[in-house]
Amino acid sequence: MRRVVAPISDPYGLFQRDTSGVIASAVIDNLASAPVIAFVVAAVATLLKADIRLPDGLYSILSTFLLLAIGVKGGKALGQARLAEIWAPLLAAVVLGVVTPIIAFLLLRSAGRLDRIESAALAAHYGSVSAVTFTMILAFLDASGEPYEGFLAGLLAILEVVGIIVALSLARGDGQRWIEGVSEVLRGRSVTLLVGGLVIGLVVGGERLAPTDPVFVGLFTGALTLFLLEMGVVAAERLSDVAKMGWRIVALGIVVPLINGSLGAVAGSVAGLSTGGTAVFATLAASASYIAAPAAVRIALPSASPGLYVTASLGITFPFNIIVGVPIYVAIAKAIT
Amino acid sequence: MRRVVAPISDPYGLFQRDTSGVIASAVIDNLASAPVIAFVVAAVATLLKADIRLPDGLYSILSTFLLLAIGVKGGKALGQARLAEIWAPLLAAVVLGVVTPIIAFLLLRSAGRLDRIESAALAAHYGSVSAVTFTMILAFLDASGEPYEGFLAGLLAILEVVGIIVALSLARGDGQRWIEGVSEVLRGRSVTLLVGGLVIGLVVGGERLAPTDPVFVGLFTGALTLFLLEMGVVAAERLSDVAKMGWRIVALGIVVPLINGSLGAVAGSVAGLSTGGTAVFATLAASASYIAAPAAVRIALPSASPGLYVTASLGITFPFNIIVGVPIYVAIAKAIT
Amino acid sequence: MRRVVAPISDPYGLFQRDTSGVIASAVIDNLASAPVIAFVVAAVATLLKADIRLPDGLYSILSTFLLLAIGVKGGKALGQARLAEIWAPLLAAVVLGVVTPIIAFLLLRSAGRLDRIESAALAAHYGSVSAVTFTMILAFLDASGEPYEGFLAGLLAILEVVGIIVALSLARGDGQRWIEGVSEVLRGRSVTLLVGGLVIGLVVGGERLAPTDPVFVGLFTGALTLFLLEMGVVAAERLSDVAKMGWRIVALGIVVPLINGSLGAVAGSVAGLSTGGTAVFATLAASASYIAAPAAVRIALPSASPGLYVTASLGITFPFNIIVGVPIYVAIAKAIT
Amino acid sequence: MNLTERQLLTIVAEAVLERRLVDDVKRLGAHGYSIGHVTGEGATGRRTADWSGPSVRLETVVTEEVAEAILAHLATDYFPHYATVAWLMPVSVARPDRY
Amino acid sequence: MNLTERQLLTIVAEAVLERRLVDDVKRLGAHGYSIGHVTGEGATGRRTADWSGPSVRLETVVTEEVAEAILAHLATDYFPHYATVAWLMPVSVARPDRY
Amino acid sequence: MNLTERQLLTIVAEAVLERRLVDDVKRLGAHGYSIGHVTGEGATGRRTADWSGPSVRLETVVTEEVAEAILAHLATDYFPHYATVAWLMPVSVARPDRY
Ligand SMILES: Nc1ncnc2c1ncn2[C@@H]1O[C@H](COP(=O)(O)O)[C@@H](O)[C@H]1O
Ligand SMILES: Nc1ncnc2c1ncn2[C@@H]1O[C@H](COP(=O)(O)O)[C@@H](O)[C@H]1O
Ligand SMILES: Nc1ncnc2c1ncn2[C@@H]1O[C@H](COP(=O)(O)O)[C@@H](O)[C@H]1O
Ligand code: NA
Ligand code: NA
Ligand code: NA
Repeated sequence: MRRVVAPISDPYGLFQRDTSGVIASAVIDNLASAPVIAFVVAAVATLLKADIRLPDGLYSILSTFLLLAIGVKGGKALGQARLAEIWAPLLAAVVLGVVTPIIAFLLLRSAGRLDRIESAALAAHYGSVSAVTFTMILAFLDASGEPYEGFLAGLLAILEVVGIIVALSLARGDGQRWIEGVSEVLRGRSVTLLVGGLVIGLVVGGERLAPTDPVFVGLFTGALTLFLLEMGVVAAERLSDVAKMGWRIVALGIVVPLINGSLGAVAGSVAGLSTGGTAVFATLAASASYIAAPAAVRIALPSASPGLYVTASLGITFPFNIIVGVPIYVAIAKAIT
Repeated sequence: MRRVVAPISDPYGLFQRDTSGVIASAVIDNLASAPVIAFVVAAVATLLKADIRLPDGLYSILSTFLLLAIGVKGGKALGQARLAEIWAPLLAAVVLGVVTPIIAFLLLRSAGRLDRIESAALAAHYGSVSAVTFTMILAFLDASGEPYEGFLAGLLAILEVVGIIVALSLARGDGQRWIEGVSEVLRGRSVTLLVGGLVIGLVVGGERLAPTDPVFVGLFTGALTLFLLEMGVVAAERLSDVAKMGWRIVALGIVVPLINGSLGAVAGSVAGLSTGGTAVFATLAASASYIAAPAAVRIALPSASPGLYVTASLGITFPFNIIVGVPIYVAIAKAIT
Repeated sequence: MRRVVAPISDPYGLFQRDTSGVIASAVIDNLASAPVIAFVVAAVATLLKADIRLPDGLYSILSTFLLLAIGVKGGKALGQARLAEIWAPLLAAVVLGVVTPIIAFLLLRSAGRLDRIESAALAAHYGSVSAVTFTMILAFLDASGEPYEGFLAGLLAILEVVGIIVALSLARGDGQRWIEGVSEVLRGRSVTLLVGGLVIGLVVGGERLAPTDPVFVGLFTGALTLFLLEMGVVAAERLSDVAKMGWRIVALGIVVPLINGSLGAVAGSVAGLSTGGTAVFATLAASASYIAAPAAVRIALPSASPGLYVTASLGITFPFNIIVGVPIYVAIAKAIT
Repeated sequence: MNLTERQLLTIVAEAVLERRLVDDVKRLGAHGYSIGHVTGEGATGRRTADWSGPSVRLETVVTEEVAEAILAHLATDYFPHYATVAWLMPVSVARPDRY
Repeated sequence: MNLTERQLLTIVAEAVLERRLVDDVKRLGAHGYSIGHVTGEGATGRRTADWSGPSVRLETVVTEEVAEAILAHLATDYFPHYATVAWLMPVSVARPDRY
Repeated sequence: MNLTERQLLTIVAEAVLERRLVDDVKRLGAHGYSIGHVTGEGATGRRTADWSGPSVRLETVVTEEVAEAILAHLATDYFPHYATVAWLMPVSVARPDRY
């Protein structure tokens, strides 16, 4: 991960000018990356009733590894960042954590015609983030040589948590359950592994971490590819549920990330991030949680239907984001920075 | 994996001349490779009643990984191959898939004195292939600097499937069960992971796959070594069953691969493969399946005895091939190309 | 792993002179290494009731891998060592295997006020060794550029076994159970994997092992870091038991390793090891087993309380050794060689 | 609490049968099932967790008729050829209409 | 051997409930429990081993009163909203004071 | 279908006993058994899946005499020192000669 040393000036408007061409090639590069193709291959195989599932246990090993590795990488970068660069993005992350679930909630209540509980349940997913979608934008930027601020992984945990807490509050549900749901997020593996990795990366530092690089750095993209293979199976299994959902929810599963992503881009650029960093911010805002949020919502809002929120997050928004969304958010970032 | 650019000419007859010496050293190199020694160590430990078994779950993680990695590697090479180079080997693979199970079937019925069902069951194993034996020949060729056609992994899936279908047909059993057995092969993990990997390798291509190389390329031989450790345990546990089998089956467990291997070598050289590629073809023809075939046969021919076919494949042919067979097939390939 | 070619002369007394300064920086380097920080982070998270546990199954995969990798590394080095260098350390290892459990036993009976069975049970742990603690001292020496004899891993298995056998004999218990307990050690995974790895490393040799290096060498420190993350959880869960134990046992959990470690240093230097090798020997003698010994003791001395010996070994001695002990043993080694 | 009697049928079968067993159990009237994995030994020898995978242990709470139907099917289609074991016992459940 | 009757309560519940279920079972009087993991199908569809993890299968040997209490609690707090199934059966144990 | 009664004995024991438990159960007359793994809690505290491994959960369908013999053996050789729990229940099986 390269750290942005000088702000990127683009005096000749290279990015702006032929945006469409750049995007087209970027979309293809993204579409043909190993993780995306693994996702598509697994989804197609599953629809053809072939068994391409990873062995039980590998799924949670991979997700544990990815969360830790993201944290370690972010912690390393955080240790090299100056406080002056961080505070604005940090504030922007908190603001996004508050605003994106509210927007999702309002859209789901009005355009989506869902009741308060279901809307809040779904809003928790769109207010939180997906660590895997986050890694997809990083891989995309790495592949296209676009620099970004490495410390953004340090904000992942904040974005993950705040949105869920806000959305659960919008449900105006049982106070005891709210506490249990929030504690489920804070004590759950997806937050602890990320934060644990951050602390390890921060305290140990890049130099002393070098002997672990073959694992935490070297294995990363391969592990991500395997993980997306399994995600392809999971998403394909949800497809019949997607068909059963109303078209309104399906549409919102694409519209909400586009709106939140645009907001994220604005927030990122106002916070002074580079083009790459702004794209990352946009992607984070657009991404929907499918690990931390479902667990918390299941505990806090038991009457909300997991068939709705998990399907929307995993079956619609996740594939949309990793296949089509990521290049779009990059384009938006390029347009406004 | 090096791709053969020019046909290998051997004007000074280096390979042919002192074949015996070359083979002797190659046998030793093969015998002392990490995967083979791991196999032997585990087998000996198991016979000494020591517990050197890998933890539950690691076995299927390793076999999943190996199948995918073989596929990805083959897909990459396939993407760089010209159609002109491929069609002859492809045809040869189909022919072998038809001929090798028939030969095995006839030998097992006559010399082996088995009934139709048992013969067909066993023939399905010898007609199909073992992906691990395949990787052993590749490692052998890599270590001795002998080039071969990388796209051969692309034929693995064909060889794996055709032989089983042909053998199940020889059983003249229940049509419904035949369908179930064949569908078990086609939809089963060992085929889907291989084919999935092929597609990923083909579509993504070598350059964009580079970030996954530390996993799919770097970890390969180490994973293979761990896998063979477990295989050593499994094979050793079968040894008491081998002792119980008649000597005819034990002998055929060695004779059938030698015959099929020779046929494979002829087919490979007729198809225009290099010496290395011919050795790979011979090894594939000689190898016996112990994942896809047992599953399919169990479903399609329930009355056939797994104690017979699994023991023959895993307890006799597999150790024979990886320890002694591979250098023999290389020698045959050198002799006829 | 560097092999000591020439005995290290330190004519200018560089190591001796400012020992305290060297130790201080070494302590910090050790404290801030990835495995130690992972241990601490996981322990703190667990005390805060956060769930940072690795997925089921990963623990045993990691410990299997570490044992095998240690063995392979040691076998490689053993293959390059001359018999003349080995026999003295080997003899010293046997002597330590006999002496350290007796010392632990006597201290636990007198100062610890434990009965014969409990003392013998605990002595088996202190007489045996911890492979993970062993790897921590190697990592420490590697990081500080201090050479050591690579073949020491070859002695690990001896040290692991002898101490347990001696301690179980001190219990003067049921003969049948003694046999079962000893056979549990000899046939158990922690010994077989280590010895299996040794044989693989020895027979295959460094050159032919090169293709497995990305796994057995490259992944080592990262795997160790993940393993210590889980160990941090386990140790923290034992903390309430530590609080319940008498202060005498807690004190002995620190005093016994310090005494055994000093003895180990003396034995190592008498056996002619380098400074680094002497530190390794000291650490081995100081370390307490928490895999092989508990299993053997549970079988051989069923009336001894696992709440006592596992807690002492895992909850006190292990954290003490990896955090504070390792630099102390290095300092002792530097002082006496 | 008002409890009703149902039958709990437990089936242990070799791994390769998992998909077929699930299909059969559902087809014969079970409204639900749970699957775990076991290793073990029996008339056909020892079964471990490797190459063929651990055995399937399927539990299903069903009515007596459905239990009989599944057992009869096992007797004709599984017992003769496959390593399969099954046992039946009465259990009490709170929501009888579910099974 | 002198055996006493106790109740074996088996509960299958979605993974996210594990911690809460254990707390509840202990609070309502169980002195011990065992947890395994299963995949399966039921009224709420299929449950696999991925993202949310396999379902929890909890067994606890308890007295009849404790079994009733736990079942009653499940009926009010789990059955309405969560994918939960439970069945009860009498078992014989050697050390009745333990349960 | 003609069903016969047998006894299903379930034993939960700490991991290190697996090999010994299997030997004992077979020696005392069981013709088969199935082993799964569980975590749990009981009189000796919590048992998780790490260092010592999850507990063994062994099931064996046996005749009443064999069940008694195994239970008696557990009572003398396991219960006093090891974290072991066992329960027994009658089950119906189709092929009584197998157990
Ligand atoms: N008596 C038994 N009690 C419990 N499980 C058994 C019994 N017999 C067989 N099994 C299980 O069923 C599988 C197949 O049994 P079998 O068909 O007898 O070889 C075994 O591997 C065991 O897991
Ligand atoms: N009749 C049944 N027998 C055994 N297990 C069941 C049954 N019904 C449901 N289950 C288990 O309980 C889980 C939740 O069930 P449900 O709430 O019906 O969706 C399922 O995934 C199964 O593992
Ligand atoms: N009442 C119970 N019901 C179910 N399982 C139990 C019970 N008590 C203990 N266990 C299991 O047996 C193991 C050992 O129990 P204990 O010897 O009581 O510590 C525990 O870890 C649980 O897995
Ligand atoms: Na979001
Ligand atoms: Na073949
Ligand atoms: Na020691």
